[in-house]
This record gives sequence, C-alpha cells and structure tokens, in this order.
Amino acid sequence: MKTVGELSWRIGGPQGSGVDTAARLFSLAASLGGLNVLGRREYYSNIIGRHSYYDVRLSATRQPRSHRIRVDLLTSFEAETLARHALSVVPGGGIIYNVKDEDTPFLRITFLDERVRQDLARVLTEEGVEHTTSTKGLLELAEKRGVQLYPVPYDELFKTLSERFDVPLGIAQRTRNTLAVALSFALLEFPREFLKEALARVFASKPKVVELNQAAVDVIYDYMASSHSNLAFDFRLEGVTQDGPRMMLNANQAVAIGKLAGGLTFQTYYPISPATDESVYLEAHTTYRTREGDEQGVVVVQTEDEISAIAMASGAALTGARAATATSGPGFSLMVEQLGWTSMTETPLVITLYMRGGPSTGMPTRTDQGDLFFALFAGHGEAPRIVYASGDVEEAFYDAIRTLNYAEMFQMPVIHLVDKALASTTVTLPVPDPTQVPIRRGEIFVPEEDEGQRIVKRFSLDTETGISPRVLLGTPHVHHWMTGGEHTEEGRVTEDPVIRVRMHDKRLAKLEYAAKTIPAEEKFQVFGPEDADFTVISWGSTKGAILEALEILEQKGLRGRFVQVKLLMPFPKEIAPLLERRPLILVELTRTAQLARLLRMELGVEVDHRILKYSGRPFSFEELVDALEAVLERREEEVTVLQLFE
Amino acid sequence: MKTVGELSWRIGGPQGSGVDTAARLFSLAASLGGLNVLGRREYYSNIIGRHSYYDVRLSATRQPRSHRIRVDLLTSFEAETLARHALSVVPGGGIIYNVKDEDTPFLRITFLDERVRQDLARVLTEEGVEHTTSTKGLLELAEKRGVQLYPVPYDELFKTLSERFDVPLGIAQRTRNTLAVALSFALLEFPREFLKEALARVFASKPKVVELNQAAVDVIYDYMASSHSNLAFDFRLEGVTQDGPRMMLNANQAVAIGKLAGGLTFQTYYPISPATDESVYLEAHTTYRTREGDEQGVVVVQTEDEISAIAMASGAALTGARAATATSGPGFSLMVEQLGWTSMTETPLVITLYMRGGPSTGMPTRTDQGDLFFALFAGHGEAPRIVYASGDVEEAFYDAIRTLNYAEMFQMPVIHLVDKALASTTVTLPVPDPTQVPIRRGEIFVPEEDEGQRIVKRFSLDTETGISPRVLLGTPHVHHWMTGGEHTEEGRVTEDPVIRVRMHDKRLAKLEYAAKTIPAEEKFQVFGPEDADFTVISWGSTKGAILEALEILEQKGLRGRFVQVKLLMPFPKEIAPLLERRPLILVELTRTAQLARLLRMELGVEVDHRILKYSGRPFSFEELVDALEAVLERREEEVTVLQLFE
Amino acid sequence: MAVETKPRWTVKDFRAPYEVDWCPGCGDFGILNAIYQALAQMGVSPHETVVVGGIGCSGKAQYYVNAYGVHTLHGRPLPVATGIKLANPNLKVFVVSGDGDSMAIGAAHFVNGGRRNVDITYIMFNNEVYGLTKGQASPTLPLGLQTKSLPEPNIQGNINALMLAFTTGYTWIGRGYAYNIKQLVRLIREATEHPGLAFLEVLQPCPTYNNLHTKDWYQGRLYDINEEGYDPVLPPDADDATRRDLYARFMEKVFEWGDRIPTGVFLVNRNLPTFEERIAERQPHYRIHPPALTRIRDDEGRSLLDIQPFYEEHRAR
Amino acid sequence: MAVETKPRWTVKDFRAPYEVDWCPGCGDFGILNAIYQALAQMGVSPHETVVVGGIGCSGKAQYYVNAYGVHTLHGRPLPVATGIKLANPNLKVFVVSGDGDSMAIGAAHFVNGGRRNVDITYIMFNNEVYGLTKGQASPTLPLGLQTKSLPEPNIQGNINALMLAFTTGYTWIGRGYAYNIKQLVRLIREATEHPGLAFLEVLQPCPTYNNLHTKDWYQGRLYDINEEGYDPVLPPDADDATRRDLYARFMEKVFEWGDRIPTGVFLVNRNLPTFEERIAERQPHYRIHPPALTRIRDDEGRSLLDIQPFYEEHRAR
Ligand SMILES: Cc1ncc(C[n+]2csc(CCOP(=O)(O)OP(=O)(O)O)c2C)c(N)n1
Ligand SMILES: Cc1ncc(C[n+]2csc(CCOP(=O)(O)OP(=O)(O)O)c2C)c(N)n1
Ligand code: SF4
Ligand code: SF4
Ligand SMILES: [Mg+2]
Ligand SMILES: [Mg+2]
Repeated sequence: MKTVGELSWRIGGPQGSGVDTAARLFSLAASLGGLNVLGRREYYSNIIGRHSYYDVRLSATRQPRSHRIRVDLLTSFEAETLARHALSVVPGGGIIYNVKDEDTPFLRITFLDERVRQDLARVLTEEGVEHTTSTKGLLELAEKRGVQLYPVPYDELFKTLSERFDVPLGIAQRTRNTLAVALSFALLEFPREFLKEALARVFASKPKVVELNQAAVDVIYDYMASSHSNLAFDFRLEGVTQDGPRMMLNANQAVAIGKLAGGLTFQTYYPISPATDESVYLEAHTTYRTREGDEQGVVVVQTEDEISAIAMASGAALTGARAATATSGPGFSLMVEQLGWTSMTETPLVITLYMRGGPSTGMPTRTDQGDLFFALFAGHGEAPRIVYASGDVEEAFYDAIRTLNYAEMFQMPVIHLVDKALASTTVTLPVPDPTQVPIRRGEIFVPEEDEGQRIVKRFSLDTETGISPRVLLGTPHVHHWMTGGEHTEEGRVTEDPVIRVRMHDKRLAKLEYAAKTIPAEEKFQVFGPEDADFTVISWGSTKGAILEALEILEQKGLRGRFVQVKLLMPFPKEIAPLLERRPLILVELTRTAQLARLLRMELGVEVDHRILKYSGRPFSFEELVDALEAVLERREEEVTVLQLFE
Repeated sequence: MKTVGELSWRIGGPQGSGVDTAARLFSLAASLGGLNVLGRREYYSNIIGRHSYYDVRLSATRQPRSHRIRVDLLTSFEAETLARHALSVVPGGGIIYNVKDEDTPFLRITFLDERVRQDLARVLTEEGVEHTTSTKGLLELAEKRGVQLYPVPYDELFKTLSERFDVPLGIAQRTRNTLAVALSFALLEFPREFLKEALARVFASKPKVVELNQAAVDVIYDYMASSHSNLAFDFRLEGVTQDGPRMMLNANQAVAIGKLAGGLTFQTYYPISPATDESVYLEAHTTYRTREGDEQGVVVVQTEDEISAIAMASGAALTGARAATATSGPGFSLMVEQLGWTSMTETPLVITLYMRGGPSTGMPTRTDQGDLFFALFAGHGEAPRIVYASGDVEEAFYDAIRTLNYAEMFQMPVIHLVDKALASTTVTLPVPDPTQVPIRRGEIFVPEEDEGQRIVKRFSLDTETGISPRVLLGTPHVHHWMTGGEHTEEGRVTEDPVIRVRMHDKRLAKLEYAAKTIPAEEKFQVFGPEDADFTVISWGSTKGAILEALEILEQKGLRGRFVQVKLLMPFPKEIAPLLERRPLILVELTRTAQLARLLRMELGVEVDHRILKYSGRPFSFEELVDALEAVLERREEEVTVLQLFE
Repeated sequence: MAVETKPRWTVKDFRAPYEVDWCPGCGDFGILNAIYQALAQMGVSPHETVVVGGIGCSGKAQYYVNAYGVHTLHGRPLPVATGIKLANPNLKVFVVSGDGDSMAIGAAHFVNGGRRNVDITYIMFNNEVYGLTKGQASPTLPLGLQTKSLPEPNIQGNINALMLAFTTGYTWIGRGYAYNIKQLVRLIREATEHPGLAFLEVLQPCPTYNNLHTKDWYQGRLYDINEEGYDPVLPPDADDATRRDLYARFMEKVFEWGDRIPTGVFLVNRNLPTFEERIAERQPHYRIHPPALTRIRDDEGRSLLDIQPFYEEHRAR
Repeated sequence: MAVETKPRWTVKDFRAPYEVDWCPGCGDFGILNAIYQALAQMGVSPHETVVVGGIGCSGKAQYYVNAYGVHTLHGRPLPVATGIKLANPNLKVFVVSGDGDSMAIGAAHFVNGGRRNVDITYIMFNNEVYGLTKGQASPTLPLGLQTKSLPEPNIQGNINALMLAFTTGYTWIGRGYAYNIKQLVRLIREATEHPGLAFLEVLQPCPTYNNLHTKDWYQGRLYDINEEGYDPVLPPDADDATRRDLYARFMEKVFEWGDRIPTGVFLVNRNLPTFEERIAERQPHYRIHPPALTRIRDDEGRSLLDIQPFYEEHRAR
C-alpha cells in the first residue's frame, strides 16, 4: 500500500541553476492541488555554483510544521546532489537523477567538502558496497536499501523537446526545472493540471515560456509512463479539496506584509543575508492600497551601512513615523550604539533581527539562535528594550504588528527575533487578517490650541508607569530637546545625580509596565496537557519541529507539554509554574543553551536536559523525536544533534 | 584634641580654573610630607566653566582606599563650590572661601542645576536659617553646625603679592591654586616646605613660576597666622617619616605603564572620556628604555573611529605584536562586530574598557558599572572572550600585564574592565614591579627550516585544550588564511556542518581551559575572616570603599567578609563555597544588580541584599557603612545610595 | 501657516533660556549668533525647526537654539537628520557637527549623504581639533602642525572639507568664518534656501586648544570669493565646458590656503533633484502622506491595509 | 632573503589549490589572474605577502591567492591591513575590496586612510553593485540607472572612486579593467612598488547582476591615458602651477565617462612621507624593532621595562 498525500521531497543543484524555481513550481502545484506545503531552503553564501537544496513537505491532512531529514523522493540535476543526499532517502522512496551522474567520482565534484568525501567513503565502506568513492556506490547502496532508482536521460529529453516543438536546444534546456518537477509529479501520479496551472502563474508575464513548459510537462508524463515503473515506489499524491484560500509565504515576506499592516511608513536597511529579502520586498511594495481605497505606503531607504540604517530610522521615528529596520547579526552588532540611543531617548523603533550562524561572519546563510543574549544585553549601560521572538511564519506576520505597537506603547526599541530558518521556510497559511491586531500608538502629546511657543517636558517625571507622552518633532506650539546623554524633563543634558537616578528609574520602570501590560498570550504559548510527563521549553523557530515531535511521542505514550517563550525581555515570570512537570527539557539552536541560563537567571529554574543543534541547520521533528527519546529514556543530560550530510 | 594626620580635603571651582593643579599640589606636598594620599576627581563633560571638584584624603598611617563624602576642609574659589559643598563639611571642620562669595544668590550661579537650588532652599528652610536662597544661608547653617569659617580676601592677597613682588596683578592671580593650597596647609599647620618642594616639582620647567608661587606660600602662611585662628578647627597635619618610595598614579596611567611592562607594542585609540588619557599617556611615552639599556617602544595610532581602532589593533595582533585598544562604552559599542571577529579568528587582543555612566552618551565623565553584561555578551553569536576587572589602581597595573598574557595564552579578546572612578582616582602606591607578572605568550608555531612553502593548519583541531599554535603572519615557509566566517583548519571559509560544530566546540573549549589555567588568586580575592557574620560580593572599583567599610563595621562588632570577583568570564565557579556565610550582600554601581543576576545564572546563588548606587558617582566607605548597617540591622533588601550634593 | 511679511520670530525667540557652556572666546558663539539671526530672518517658527547635533563642543549648539533640538551620537547627525527630513519634509532641518564628527567617525555618512541630496543644511564647525575630548588632532588639521594640546606634531594628513563635499555630490557648498557673522548669516540663509543638501564649513577658532589658527591668525587672510566675482552657480543647461570651467575654478579656490583664505559660496547646483523629489517620483503618495503624516489606522484602531493584493500575489489556492 | 634575479615563485605557486566560487564569466577572474602574474613578476614570496579582503564577491579574492590571506569584516580591510603593515613593515600588504565595501560601509576608513599614506596596495573591484548580496546598487552606480536586479532605477547618486581617493590624499591612483590583464599586471606592480598608499580601481563586469556595464559595453570604450601621453607624476619640486596643472588634468580625466573611458595611472605623488616613515621619524627604534619584531621579555620571561623613569616622572616621595 502506498502512502498517499504525505511526502517529503528534496531537490538539489548548484546555486543559480533554478532549484528555487523548481521548488516553487512544485510547492505551488501541490498547493493548488489542495495539499498543505512547507518548503525549506538550504544554500551557501555564494551566487552561482555551490550546492543548494530545497525540501518540500506535503500533507493532504494538515499543515506540516517542520522539514524532514528523511527524504521520500530526491530529484537531482547533477552529481553533487546525489553525493550529498542519496543516503537520506528512505527505503521505498525514490531517486530521480541524470543518467550521466551515475558514476561520478567524488573527487570530481569540486565543491564537495573534503570532510563529506571522507565520511561518504567511510559509510560506503562500512556498508560493504563495492564503489566507495563515487556516486555509483551511493546508488548501489540505495538500491540495496530498497530505494527506487529512476535514471533519466535529461539530454535526450531536452532533445526530444527541442525537436518536437522546434525550439533551439538551449531554450529546451531552460525547462530543466519544470522537467525535474514533472518527473517527480509523474512518478507520484499527481494530476499534471496542477503543475500546468502553477507554470501559468509563475511565468504569467511570459506566455511563450508557459506554453513550452506546459508542453514539457506532457513530454515528461509520457516519458515516465513509458520508461519507468513506480510500482515499488511507496508514495502517491492526489488532488484533494480543501476549505478556504491559502497564501504561500516565508518569514521575510510575512514580516514585510505584517509591517505594512502595522502601519510602517519608514524602513531602512543595508543589504545582509538573510534579512535583505524583507526590505527588497518592501521596496517592491512601497505603495499599497488601504481598505478605504487610498494609496499610501512606506519609504524604504538603502543606507551606506547599518549604523546609518538605525540612525535614520530613529530620526524618522522622532517625527511620529512608524519606523523599523531589518538586519542580521553583523549588522545588528553595528547598530548597538544607536540602539542605546533609542532606548535613552525613548524612541520607538523596531529592529527585525534575522539570526544566522555566528559568531562574526559565521555562516551567513545558515540558521542559529545564538544572538539571544546579545539581543538582551546589547549596548553599554542599562538600556531597556523589548525582545520578542516569533515561532513560525504566521506568527511573524502578527508579531510584526505587535512589535510596532510595543515600540510605541513602551517607547523603546523592540528587537524582533526571527532567524534564517524562518526566513527560508515557505508555508501555506490562511490569509492573515491585518485587523486582528489593533494598532496602538501609545501616549502622544497633543498641544493646546494657540498656547504660544513653550518648552515642553517631553520626559516628564510625573508618571507612574514611566511613560511620558511623546512629543513628536513638529508638534506646534512647543519644542524640546532629546539626547543620548542623561537629561532633564525637557530633554537637556544633565549630570545632576538626583535627576539621573529618577530618569534611569523611569526608563527602567517601563519594562515593568510592559510586563504588566502585555497580555500573557502574547508573552508565551503553552501546548499540550497540564499533567504532561515532561515539559519542553524553547523559543523561536524550533516551535514547529517541537510540536510535531510531541505529537509523535504522544502516540508512543510520552505526553509532553511545550512552553514557547515569545517575550524574552521583560521576561515573563509567570511561566515558572508552567515548568513544574519535570523533566524540563530545553531545545535550542545554540551551543551554550542560552534560554536555560536565562531561566536560571530570571526564575531560578534549572532545566534538566538540553537538546542542542548548532551546525547551522534547523531541527526537524524527526531529530527531536530521537533526541527527546534519548533524554527521556536514557536520561542524557545534553544531546547535540548533528547530521553528517545536511 | 585635634585629629592629626587624617583628613579629607575638598577643592572646587569651574573647570579649567586650575582645580586639578591645586589638587595635584596638595596631594604631592602631602605625600612628600610622608602622608598617604587618595585623590578623586569629579567633573563635567565640558572644557571650561562648569563645576569640578577634587577630594583628597590623607592619612599618616595607612593608604586611604576610597574618598569620603564628609569633608573636613573645603576650599573654594567661588560661590558655586560653596553652594554645592558647604553642607558636606563636618562640625569642627572648616571652609575657606572668598569673602566676595559670602552672599551670592543661588540664582546667580548660572550652572547650578535647578534641582540643586530647590534642594538647597528646602534644606535651609528645614534647618531654620534665615537666608534660604543664597550662600549666606549656607554659611549661617555651617556656623550653626560648628563648622569654622575662613573668609579670605583673595583680591587683596593678589594685590599684596603683586605689590610685594612687583608682578602685574594678572600674574599674581595665576597663583590662585597655590593660594588655595597654601591657605589649607597653613590652617592645618603643615610645614610649608613640602608645598614649596611640590611647587618646584610641578613647575620644574618654569623657575620664575616656582619662585613666585613659593613666595605666595609665605604670604599666605603669614596671612593665616595673622588673620585667622584655627583653635576651633579640629584637624592638623604634620610631616611623618615613611618607608620606601612611592609613586602617585591614577588608573589611566597605571594601565598605560602596565601595558608597556606587559610588552605592548601596538595601541590604537579614538579619543573618548574617560579612556583617552591612557592613550595620550602612551603617545607621550612611545619610546622607553629596557632594563638592558635598549630603546624600544610602542606604536600608538589615533584612528578615525573605534571600529578602525579595534580593526587596526587586530591586524597588528595577527603579526605577533602585542596589541590593545582602550575605550569607553560608546566606543566599545562600535567595536562589537570586530570583537566577534577577533574571537572567531582567535586573535589575541586587549580592550581596556573604561566604564562610564550609560546608557548611550549617558554621563561621559561619571562612573558606572553598567557595562558588565554587555562586556560578557557583546557580539552576535557565541563568541568566547575573557572579561577581567580591576579593583584599584595598583591592580590595574598588574592586570594590564595579565590581560595581555591571557589574550595570547587563550587566543581570544580580553575585555579589561576599569571605570571612570578608577581613572580619576589618584593614589600613592609602592613602585610597581614589572617583572612580578611573567610575560606569557601562549603557543606559537615555529616552522621547520627549509620545508618549502606549505599551507599550515592555523586552526588545527588536533587539540584537547582548544588551543592551536598561532601562526603569525609572516612566518616563513608556511601560509594560511583567516576569516570571521566559520572555517577549516587552514582558515578557509566553510559551511560544512561537521567542521562547524568541531570548530565552535574548539573555540568554546578554550574558556574551560582558561578557567582551569588561570590561578584562583587571579580570579578572585577574599578578604576577612572565614567565620564572618556576613559576606559582601562585588567587583571592580568598589573594592576600596568596601574594604574600609568592613574595617569600620568590624570595630562595631560586625565581622564581614569580602569576595572580590576579578575574572567575570569564564566565571570562577569555585567561589560558590565562599558565599555561604550569609547574609550575602551585593555592592554594585548599577541599577539592575548585574553581578547578582550573574551569580544566579552561573552558580544558582541568590544574594540576600543589594546595595546600589547609580548616580554616576562612586561609593565612599561612609556610604557603605551606613548601607551595610541598614541591610544588616534593618534587613532592607535593596539600598540605593544617593547624595543630593555630589 | 499664514504668510506673513514681517517675520513673527525674533532672534530673542530663538535664544534658548539656558546657560551656554563653551569656553570664553570660542568661535562657536559667533556661529550660534549667526544661526539665530538667519532663523529670525527666514521667518521659520521654532516648532518647524529641528537642529540636529553630533557630539563635540559643536554638537552642543542645538541646545542653545530654542527649537526642536536632537543631540545624536558622535558622527551620526546626518543620518538622523535624514530620517527626520524624509519622514516629515515640512520641517527645516539643520545639522551642526564638528570636523571630527563629520570627517572622522561620521565620514561614511558624510560621503554617502552626498549621494542623496536630501534638503538639509549641514553646518560643520571646523576648529581642526577635537574640542570636547581636549584637543587631539582632527581630520582637518594639516600634517606636521602641532597645536599646544598635541604631544607631537600631527602625524596624519588633512582632508579638505569643501573638496570632499564636492567629490561626494553636495549641491551647495560654502565656507564662512565664525567671527564674520554678517557673511555667515547670509551663507546660512542661502544654504537653507537651497533645495538640496547644502554644506557650509565654518572656520572656527578654538582658543583653548588651537593656538595656531586663532582669530588673530585668520585676521586679514579671509576674503569673500563672491565679492571678487566668483560665480558659484552651475547653470541648468550647463554644457561640459561650462561644467569643467566651474570645477576648475572651484578646485583653484578650495585649495587656496595661507595668506589668502577664500570664503563665500563655492558651488550651487540646482540641476539634481532632491531625494524627496526622487521619492515622490517613485511613489506620488509621498507628497500627500509623508511617513510622519500617514494615517495608519481607522477610527477603531484597525489596520488600513487591504490584504487582497498580497493574497493575489502569494496565492497558493 | 637572498637576492635572486629570476623570481623564485611562479604564477602557479600563487594559485591556491582550491575551487573558485565566482560566477562563470565574472570579471573577478581577470583581476585574480593579474594579481598572480604581478606577484610572480615582483618575486615576493607567499609568506611575505598578505592579501586582506573585505566582504563581498571581491572579498573572496584572498582565498584564491596562495599567500597569507585575511578575510576581514565588511568595510574593514583597510584598517586591518594598516595594523598588519604598521606592525610588520616587512610584509607586502594588499587590500582587495568591493565598491560597497570601500565606499559605503568602509567609507570612513577609505577617507581617513588617505591621511596616513601607509604603504599598502588597495585594489577596489568596481562592479557598481553589491554582488554577494544579490545585486543592490552600490555607491558607484550612477543615479537613475536600473540594473536587472533593481526593482526601481537607482535613487542615489554615485561617487567617483578616483576622485575620492584624490580628495583624501592617496599618493598613487590608477584604474584598470578586469579583462585587460596585461595592463592590469603593470598597474598592480606599479601600485605595489609605489611607496605609500596606492589606490587601484578595477572596472569589473558582473555578468550576473550588472547588465548595463558589461564586457560588451566596455569593449571599445576604454583607453590608456598614459599611452596618450598623460603624465601622472607630481614632480618632487612641483611649484603651485605644476601642481594645479596636474590636478586640472586629473580632474578632466576622472570625470570622463561614456564613449571614452580612461584607464591607466592618474596620479603619482612621492612627495609625501609614508606613515611608516613618519613613525620612524618620531621614534627611531621603529625601524629596528617594529611592533611585531620587538623582544618583550627576557630569557626568564620577565618584562624588559625599566620602571625607573616612570618612577621619576610620578614620584610621590
Ligand atoms: C563613539 C564615540 N567615540 C568617541 C566619543 C568621544 N568624543 C566626544 S566629542 C569627540 C570629538 C569632537 O570633535 P569634533 O567633532 O571636531 O567637535 P568639537 O568638539 O571640536 O566641536 C569625541 C571623539 C564619543 N562621544 N562617541
Ligand atoms: C556588517 C555587514 N553588513 C552587511 C553584510 C552583507 N554583505 C555581504 S557582501 C555585501 C556587499 C558586497 O558588495 P561589494 O563590496 O560591492 O562587493 P561585491 O560582492 O560586489 O564584490 C554586503 C552588504 C555584511 N557581511 N556585514
Ligand atoms: S574647547 Fe575649543 S571648541 Fe570647545 S568650547 Fe572650548 S574653545 Fe570652543
Ligand atoms: S555576483 Fe557578480 S561579482 Fe559576484 S561572482 Fe557573480 S559575477 Fe562576479
Ligand atoms: Mg572640532
Ligand atoms: Mg561590488
């Protein structure tokens, strides 16, 4: 019996060769056919040539929440993909590959890391296959394990296409991505109409291209029907009917649209992976339509560096514009001085921080959660800020609105943590509703009419909460000053010890006010039964994998609870009682288990186990199932997850 | 009976008017007379005009370790000093002031903060004196409290001087600082010879000036003898004989000389208070003599900003130069990205961080310890570094050598924490011995002769400690690469998950190695009896005030122990047993009790009480005596120390 | 705002009611006075005026002007001012910055600011030293000179600020002198009335640290190039030859230093659109709803965004 | 090192044994080849050579040279290179940097580097885009141009790199082209042999993102100014007129763009001492014991510092 409607598909190839387009086509077609989709992209910090791959997980019944490390169907253009991923394919799964690649020596795959070559040779040797230094051995082993092999004569197919439709071979070759996708869908017996529709959408502006590619689909379906049997292949897809419209977004897009929904009118950026795409998206959407039919929008400025980006956004914020910037670790490191300034001047500002592998340049296109402590304590002196983390793409949308609200409500910088994993995770999701999170602007000073010109106490100490109404630059009848120096109520520099203490208290009091004001459900989320057998605690992009892992463990009789912390500063002390069902297990994409240390510091709570991954790749739920079992059954204190070929 | 040989003296005046020179003369003369000296300077972020003052504490019997808030003798040039400090003078103490200032309305003192005016008026009203809005009321109150008043007709004295020595009045007025000092010493009956010698030293290059000022001393001593009685004045100083030579240094100078002793050959800086003076000192001492009689030295570069400062120093360090930079909060904030780079590339580098009031521009010339958490976690990703704090000027010297050693031994950045308080604390101390801390350079790769040219594994993973021998740029026969990206053993960028994990582990392992290697006595210091009634924990510049406060409490029967943490990263876990004598009291110059949170995080230890000061001014031992009593007797959980007129 | 012929605000109105803490005799006082007069003459009101300062003695100037004053970080006044101006183009935005603030730590912003031509008046106080950190050499102090605050002669070369402004695209370039207030007022007005990024260098004696280029030293060396007939305007229809001629004259003047030191307006280029105009060209709504003045929620506080077009763009089914 | 007439190292020796990951057809390949050839021709050995890269496609060049390679942070190669060179002046130090690396985030270092004149060869790969971040406009892309990677025409103006180098004091200024390797080798050699900070801009097609200024586009537009008789050398005894004449010619050439694009050596100024010479003048021991080569401890590992003079200076009693 075949598995129907559940699949993990992987496609790989050199950067720039269209892996993304193929994955997009695959995802869109599947989604048009009613399937729920999650895509995950892995790529190098490189423009053309190095290996990138894309995992697409499909489900007819529910929204997948994380990728899988075990691949059901692998589709490859070239030898490197075979080398890196053939070992990941499950028995009963399949590998579609170019016949030309069936015996490529690893040494000829120039970008294959020496370490990978060695480990491949080792595994192949251990498994006792004959060829240990070329793709041949991999295919041999795959077959031995029950993986179905589908060698495809790509070149011949291009030729057929070229001849049949009378286009030059070069043009025919451009259908490579469509080919790869069509081969997969044909094997999966998925109706070709969805792919054709997807092609029509993706290449909407180029009818010729659509036509040729749609024709290619037919060629491929025919070819598969005539040349390969999928009898022993364990997977099948069919179109299903689902309720309600769905969009397909990654977190870069979700945050961008969320910011627009949240009233963002000024965004600055300096290009940096994996944050750039958010700003470039905004640049392409500077004008939007309101529900009332007007045109308005956002000014996006590409600055000369991140220092300028945050400084410029701060300036805009002073006038009352909702302002934000987006960056990643290295850029955030440069923003730190101005971050302190916005805190000191009580300027509302959102910094969307896309975490990537660190420290330093680290791994620009790989994921990590290592910036947590830095976000909490960045900047000299004691500078209040809010640190807020999204757990998935949908949250990222609503959190983009929320963080803009927090910034203005509490008059301080908000660091919105997302990561590379979310930025390159594309999911199907219900159309988000911008009106769901009301826009809150905090206290704003309104002048009396005709009161002449006077100096106003922008930083009035006459406040319990620490909030003094903001006086926006340009407010008539009044003026004031602002400074990163310690200051008086009028915003003038002072070194008076008493004023200093009152102002410092006032600024820090706002954190307590925020802790009181932000509703619990925005601070953290709890999943699973109250009387669980264990508790998992985590934050950020690990959410999806954890939730799926807990479901599987539950089926195995291990009932877990998951506490997802969203607000990391001010820390929600009210989670303490939720952590009582022991063992308490931290899941985090770091080496040093930062949230565990934060729990100790904030709550005096000690976690019992740590499950960590810091290879730059996100958790899959499968890894977490294994790791949680190791923890629960074998009582391992710390489990480090690492895949050899990821 | 007069108190002999113990005194706290204060002089105030507008910035630029010579308060520093006066204090220097006073300190030097006292020291020449065998007294032990501690000077403390408070000043505005301003060049000329705003109020600055200088406290000098003298003792015939021991080295004073902190300033006092209660003043025995106040010397003032002008009304603002009276306004700000008259209330601090102890009964039996004295105030020397210009007769002209005896009835200056507070409103006419232009730089007097409105808050100070109000509080003065309030205090004077509460005390029931007649004049509540001018210096007159202050003098009235002082007298009522038993403070001796010594009005001095400065102008007449200048005239006398001008006439007697036939110099223009303008020149005579330049002796103002000498006058102020001489008035004080005369009142204290301190032999005038010491002051004359001090003058000869300070103005060594200007014999004419020496002559006139020495003459002025005589004029003043005569004037005091004839015009004022010091009968009711409770203090007296006399020359005493002491063993051994003494230097007079502040921490800027101690660190600078310590760095030279530690073999520093490359220093970069961008001017910033209160760090600049260290680098300017080095600029004036680029060439020094070795014990072997050679001339060598240090290259000091003033860069265009702090980013360049740390980047340039990093570059120098790669070649094997011992390199450092010095800065303060805002500059350090800008250094953060490159800090991560040095950590990632395992480059030894010392950053001397002079903490000042934050956040942001904060209070550039006031002290603070608020940068602790930032120093610990600065930079995105998980980047090992050593954080080390000095407790006093003498430590600062030896720690400058130590931190240069640590940087090279553990191949990582070292943040050496000092603060504005130490930078402007000048003490007499025994001549430091540069050979006391041996210079350690860590493991350095030495090439084989004539091995041709080969690529070398600079970041060899073949190490238990995490240390791979450094290959200095320029080492013959070999080469390699370095990068802030994750890298292979040869230093080439990699995104391989397995190498990534091994390298990340290796780098972090060095912290454990450092924790094992650094001897306990360098990590922390313990003072006081094992069976104490309470324990004080702190770090940095609070040391002096704490030690003195504990001595006084001991006399009152309260026996305390003090644990001074010097190594803050990696945190010395071995201090946990030392904290068992409860209550455990944190003393810190912050609002948020950072070390308390760190203890919770690192050791799971909870402090019982917190004594905090965050007005930008350092603790005096008197404040700590009071606060500790409040804590010990009244069980107050948190005591915030704040002086109205500091 | 109603159009008034007689300005409503006087010099007195622009003088902030607080003590000034510059050194006696500092050139900054002259610049400040010129700012007061220029503001009063231009008839802008305090609440429409934003003075953005860097860090330094110069960066205190905004405290002394009775208008919105923003004290930024060292080197960052230009980007902050840019954000303010772009978000609310109705405001008159001034930058007051030191030579260190502008050309050392702030040089990347200075250089890239020229690429944008935002309508800001940039006044650089050039005293050749870092005043507020006690007299170190700034990027405008020539190589080999030794002011009294330096332990050794200056080991780094200097940058010609006017030349740098020219190279990086500033569209109005001028130089004044702190003690020639009459000329300075005119220059500040012209710079402010110029639509685009105007750079005004002010030669500013620092009696405390710069004992080389003092008031006395400048005395008799300064002259006004415009009075001598120098025409700074790049005509709208300038051909290559005209342009080259102006550039050559410009270069000739900016490198002049010593016995004769030129001041005045060196360059006026109205041929480049301002950044604001470029934005409006891309997104016409900018003129009506600049960022500070965009309504972002309805009366119930709900987002105004119509999600439909985004759905269409990212439609999965 | 023994003096050899025939260089010991060949192009092959300088080629690092690793795969290059630039896009096919990238201009960077040409520059890299020119570097190999120049190094081989100059006869320096790999261990004396340090190539310091910024971040970008350009900033990968150092990985492909078989010599010490330092991959710094975005915008920071010049300060790091400066530290290396000043600490060990025996090394030959190269900077390889992109146009974004140099003139956007690194502009403050670029500008202030000119004030120092450290003996470094600065090669800027100018492709007018941010290659490694997928084709955004860099500070050298002119206003209004729209490469295929931009959603809208470029809204910011461009900076003329040669002009900026001139303005900020670089003492050797040249321009090459990625595909004219023969000329480029000569330029790199001249730049390297020049004692002082040499700035070499290389026009570098980026076939992936810059579809405007491609190899085809450059074809036929480029010419060598030196071949046409342009003399870039500022004579040691240059009077004002000579200097002015050279500056005018320089300006004329650097602003030329379009049908004819000048390459070659634009300026050679040997009249300024290098920073190394300036240091040695201050502290003669620098020549003998530069920072990397100073002995700092005796055989027992003890500090060599004689504390006595410090005691005397700070003597309290
Ligand atoms: C990041 C940072 N680095 C250093 C400083 C210290 N600092 C304050 S003012 C100043 C120099 C000011 O010189 P300039 O810009 O010429 O202004 P001036 O005081 O001469 O008017 C410096 C370096 C700072 N505030 N912030
Ligand atoms: C602080 C920081 N900000 C942003 C980036 C991201 N980044 C990587 S390369 C690059 C631009 C490179 O452009 P350029 O210098 O012109 O080099 P090219 O790739 O064109 O050779 C940027 C912005 C970074 N690495 N560090
Ligand atoms: S230091 Fe110089 S620039 Fe600063 S206030 Fe004093 S005179 Fe003016
Ligand atoms: S993106 Fe452009 S510059 Fe970068 S490697 Fe590709 S072609 Fe070269
Ligand atoms: Mg200055
Ligand atoms: Mg580029």
